[in-house]
Amino acid sequence: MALERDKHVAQRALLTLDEAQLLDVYRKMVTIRRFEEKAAEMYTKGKITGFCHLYAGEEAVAVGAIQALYDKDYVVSTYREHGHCIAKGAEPRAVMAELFGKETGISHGRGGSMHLFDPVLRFMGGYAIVGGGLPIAAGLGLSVMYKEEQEIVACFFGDGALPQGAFHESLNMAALWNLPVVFICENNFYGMGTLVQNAISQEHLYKFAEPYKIPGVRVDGMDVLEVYGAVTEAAARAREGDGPSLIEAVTYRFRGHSMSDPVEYRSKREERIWLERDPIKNLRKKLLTERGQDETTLKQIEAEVEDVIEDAVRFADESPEPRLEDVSKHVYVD
Amino acid sequence: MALERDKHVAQRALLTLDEAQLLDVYRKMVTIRRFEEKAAEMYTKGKITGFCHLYAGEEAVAVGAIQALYDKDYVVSTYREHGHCIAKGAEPRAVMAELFGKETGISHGRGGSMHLFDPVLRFMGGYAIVGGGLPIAAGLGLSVMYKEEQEIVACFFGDGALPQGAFHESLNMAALWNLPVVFICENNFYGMGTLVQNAISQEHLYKFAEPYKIPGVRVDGMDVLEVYGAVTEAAARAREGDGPSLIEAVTYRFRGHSMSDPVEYRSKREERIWLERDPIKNLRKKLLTERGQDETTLKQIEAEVEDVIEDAVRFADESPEPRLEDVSKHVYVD
Amino acid sequence: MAEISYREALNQALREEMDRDERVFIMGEEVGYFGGAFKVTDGLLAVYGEKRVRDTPISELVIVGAGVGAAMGGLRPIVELMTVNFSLLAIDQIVNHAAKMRYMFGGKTKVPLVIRTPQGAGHQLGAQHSQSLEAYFLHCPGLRVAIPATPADAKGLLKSALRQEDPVMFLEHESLYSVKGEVPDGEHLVPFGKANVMREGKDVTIVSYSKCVYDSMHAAEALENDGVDAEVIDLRMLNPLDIGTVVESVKKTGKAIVVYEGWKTGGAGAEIAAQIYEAAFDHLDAPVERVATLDQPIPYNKHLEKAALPSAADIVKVAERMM
Amino acid sequence: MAEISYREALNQALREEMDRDERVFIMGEEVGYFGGAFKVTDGLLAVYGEKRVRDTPISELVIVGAGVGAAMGGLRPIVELMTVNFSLLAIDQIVNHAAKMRYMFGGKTKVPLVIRTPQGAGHQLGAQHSQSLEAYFLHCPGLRVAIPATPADAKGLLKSALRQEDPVMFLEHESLYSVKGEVPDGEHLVPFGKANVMREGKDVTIVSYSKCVYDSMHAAEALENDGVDAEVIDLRMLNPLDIGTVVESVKKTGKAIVVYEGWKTGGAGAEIAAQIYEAAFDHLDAPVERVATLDQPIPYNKHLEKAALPSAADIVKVAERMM
Ligand SMILES: Cc1ncc(C[n+]2csc(CCOP(=O)(O)OP(=O)(O)O)c2C)c(N)n1
Ligand SMILES: Cc1ncc(C[n+]2csc(CCOP(=O)(O)OP(=O)(O)O)c2C)c(N)n1
Ligand SMILES: [Mg+2]
Ligand SMILES: [Mg+2]
Repeated sequence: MALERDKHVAQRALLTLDEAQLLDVYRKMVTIRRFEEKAAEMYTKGKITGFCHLYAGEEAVAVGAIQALYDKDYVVSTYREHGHCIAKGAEPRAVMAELFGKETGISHGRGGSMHLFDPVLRFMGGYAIVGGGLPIAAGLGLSVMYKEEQEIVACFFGDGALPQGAFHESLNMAALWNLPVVFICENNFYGMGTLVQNAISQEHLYKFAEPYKIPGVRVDGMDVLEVYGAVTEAAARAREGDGPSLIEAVTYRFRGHSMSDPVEYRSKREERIWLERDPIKNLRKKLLTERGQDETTLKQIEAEVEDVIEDAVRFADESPEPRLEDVSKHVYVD
Repeated sequence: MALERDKHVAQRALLTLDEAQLLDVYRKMVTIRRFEEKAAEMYTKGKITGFCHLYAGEEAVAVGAIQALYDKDYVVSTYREHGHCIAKGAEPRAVMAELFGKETGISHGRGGSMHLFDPVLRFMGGYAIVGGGLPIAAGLGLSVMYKEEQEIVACFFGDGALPQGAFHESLNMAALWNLPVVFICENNFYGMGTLVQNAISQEHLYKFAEPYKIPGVRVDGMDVLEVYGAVTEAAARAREGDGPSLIEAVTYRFRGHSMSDPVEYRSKREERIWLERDPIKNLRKKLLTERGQDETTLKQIEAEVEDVIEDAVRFADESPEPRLEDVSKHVYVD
Repeated sequence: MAEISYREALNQALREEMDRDERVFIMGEEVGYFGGAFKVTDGLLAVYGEKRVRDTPISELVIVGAGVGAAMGGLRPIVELMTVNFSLLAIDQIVNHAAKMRYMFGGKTKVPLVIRTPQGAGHQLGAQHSQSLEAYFLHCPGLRVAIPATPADAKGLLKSALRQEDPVMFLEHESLYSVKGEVPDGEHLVPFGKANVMREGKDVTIVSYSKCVYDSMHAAEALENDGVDAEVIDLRMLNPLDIGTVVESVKKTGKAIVVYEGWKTGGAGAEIAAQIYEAAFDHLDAPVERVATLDQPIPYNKHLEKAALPSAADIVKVAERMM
Repeated sequence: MAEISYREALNQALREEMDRDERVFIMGEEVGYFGGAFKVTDGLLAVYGEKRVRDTPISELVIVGAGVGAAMGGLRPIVELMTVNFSLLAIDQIVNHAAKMRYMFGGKTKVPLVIRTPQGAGHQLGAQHSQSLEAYFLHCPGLRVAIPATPADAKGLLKSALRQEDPVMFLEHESLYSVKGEVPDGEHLVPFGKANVMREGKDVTIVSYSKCVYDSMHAAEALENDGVDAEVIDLRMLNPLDIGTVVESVKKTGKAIVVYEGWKTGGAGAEIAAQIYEAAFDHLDAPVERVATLDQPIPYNKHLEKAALPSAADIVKVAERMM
């Protein structure tokens, strides 16, 4: 499937972002990758249970998009949200502890891998009902507009969410009311084992923006700068009161749908092609060749990330379980 | 709002349909109009209760579309379905008796105005949940395809159904599976008191076909021949296995949303403009001027229709109520 | 104190709360220009404008979902669903989202959303427009369920709903909008979870809510003539459910009849009965009776519809059988 | 007769019925190439092809609605919803359409649709993926509800479901798929509406269904050591509900405990208890006890999740308290 890339945008981004920002982007992407690899390891060790959907391979989407946001902007995501949560500023400690089901977890061990949440970071939740986050994102956008504030909402969801009525109802309401929402579809070609072509009669997902008269673009989701550029534009539009946009980021999950998926439906060849397009390698090369960074700087960042992840595991492991007598706490406020 | 009419299609239709067919079309339209006027009268007299949504003004859509179908084709409609049911061949008697809640009614008095049904006529029901009929129409189309039969399904719904997820989920499944369904949107500009522009960010409703890669056309729903032409083409496509289509028929309801709606949200001027475009007057003139029919023939048809409607009321009035002891009959088959 | 209708009482509550709190707004199908399918929001658009009185597309799922998001965003949204029948298109946002988010996010958020919707049969609207679905919402921890019978409670409970922090399913009844009653002007708050003894009696306890409270009162009057002294309790809410007031009464009367318009099987009456037994088993001298809607879709035909619904006569018959 | 798993029993029933009746087909998310999220449809695609084993988009509403239409069109569709949690997105087609159409159309149509879906908690899947919603479907006249506990019943009830004419909600349990048991080969039909006495006893009747039947059996064994002789009944279905078998048992034991995984309040257990009282009031020497899930969203944390769910230990504790 040919990618209609906008390399100018990416090129511009490469120039707009200063050195510190670029290194921060790199650090975030590496952090997410290492976090996911460690999570997989901990899952196999039985430290993490339930469902665990890893984001490895898709880091450029979350990091590129969130780099284009302000801290006060809202992010809504799915059950595959470790990356978005960390990109929005969450401590790997708090996320890992949540996966371990500990009281120190970002959702106090009540939510688990699929339900990370932090109002301070304006990370408004991982939702496990496909399409479930979109109406909520529209509502957050409405609250911003209502309060005449400047925030925008970035809503992430997969290709599998497009056949859901919720996608269309949300796009229509956002378009009709001019809500400040950037809808970001992570098209990784599969919804569990189903190819996008077998789920939707239109493989160019960004085209669903057209009937709603909102901008729709497709970007290379393996290129963090291209994602950054597209979301920067969409965010500006939303912030200026020009309404929502739909961005299709074409990407690939390096692992199975969840830890229990043997990925039998994908060919080794297809996987190899995409592994070669690894967004982290991709950025690393750019930094070295086009922005004159040196190996030592990057190696140091990688080493620091290593420590952060090790610390996160230690923290999660040593953290206390929620108290049994609190089992029914937080059902109601009053 | 400019109508992208296809007058050639209409012209062709005018020539393809033979005299008998044209007169039958005229008879059906007049029958529906008179039926609705009588229903309104009976409603005010308290003979009909509950909700009663009249089709007056929109006759060209149901009659034109169903004229393009075979008897064995399926029709699925909404709560505003008296017209579709009669166009598909229902006896005004059976429909009026249903509105009266009688045992002789087409749904034995259990359904009422919103839930007419007759499997023999392949009239597969009036549904009162906006958008509720579309998934069912897709399923009927699936059953036809599964049995390798030749029927197609015509599914009628209003402009108000487009913001419903059901519309999109159904279009996608029909497109994806190439189901023999013709989706006919009756755009009468209002969903109750809400203007279509206030409900959907796209006023050219046929454009929602595009992302699904299925044909979408807009026709003048006040011109029975234009509707006939468009549905003939869409039906042929469906029958030949080329999948679904979306037809937007632009029309107007001459009365309120239901008998209890004072229609305060529409201007007298707007109503006058549309009353002048009365689809029955429209066809009558054509028959007289372009197909050399004479007044007497048409007058006779009108007189005959008058008798049929009078007979329907008499029949409904004299018919027995369902027996109280049968209140719980038909909940289950077994 | 003025004699106004249930509809006017709701309208009054909406105005008072919108005046009191800038964050309160209402959205739903036809709530603006049309003034609401049942005219509950009549006149609000003119006073509060399109920002706070929002007409929506026919998209129940996103209407409720947007309410959830707006509530998380710090507002006090009121979502009007035209009738409860359509709430089934939005129940994923109600049950899977609104009711669960606070808990599953470890208490880090709250969803102060009020979903108003009328339910009930009696107007020959047929099977798809005549349901009473309170049992679905009662069986959903995290969601409050208010179901007022009187104009005063309609106002007082709606105002309270807009001042607490949890999602509320606010169930009105199509047949009650025109019912009139004394309603305190201005600040009138009915606390959540307090049942109301509408009529004192010593022979039998009739427990009910919403429209059936009136059928229960009529039945009580009829029973009085036969020398049966019935106590009538209006639960007002199903979550929290004030079973204490009911149990107290049953301990006095030894007999209980639960009256509700939902289908008998699996309805709220089953839960109420079960809790009565659990708390007052030794005081009951007969099984708790349930007077409810027949287990079937509601018929269009007037007589069949009437036969399918619970009535004062049914209550009287049952009560007399119990004596 | 062979010892196979609940999953294999369902797979066998599907194959036998698809072989028997050309009109039977299955559609749902991942039922084809993937073999089903829980592998219940494993291998079917290879044998029956894409026409009869259809992978669908993630569109619960139209998946079920298409099943309704296909059933009206003369087929025998089986719709698999990946889990019951997602059925809330399709409940409009289930409750407002499938269950009502026959009645509201005056008996002129039928909807022989079987909706299969697993429910239940216990795998730390969190609040949105751990529900047991049978109470919603029990409270829906026109809809049959089968909820098998054993491999033999899974096969026998599914085969029966595909040979009757009404819509059926067929509720499986995520924790039972690997449970093994004796299953008759070939033609094995379990009639609708017949409960199964799993264990005879004279001291207390434990009524249950689905996974909780196993907890009840374990509890009965534990109770035996304390000299309490418990009778265990597996309802197998909630509609029709075979209360007769339960009442007969209660008349013998005088005590009843209803065990279910749905939330306690408003759950199926409330209806079962209410019916027991209505039919056996004078035989009960204690109120019917309900052992169920706490009224709250299911927590992710393993220990909290365990604490929120009903267990054999809970049943034993309650039973001993009743003695
Ligand atoms: C409403 C609903 N239906 C089905 C599921 C089961 N399910 C979980 S993830 C998934 C696939 C989603 O794919 P996609 O949206 O592309 O996201 P990805 O996993 O590829 O990131 C499915 C079917 C669900 N969680 N919610
Ligand atoms: C799901 C749902 N929501 C709301 C309603 C209430 N309602 C009945 S008809 C209607 C307007 C529908 O308008 P449209 O689809 O344009 O059809 P028209 O009446 O114009 O023929 C509404 C909102 C309903 N019946 N179903
Ligand atoms: Mg995907
Ligand atoms: Mg309309």
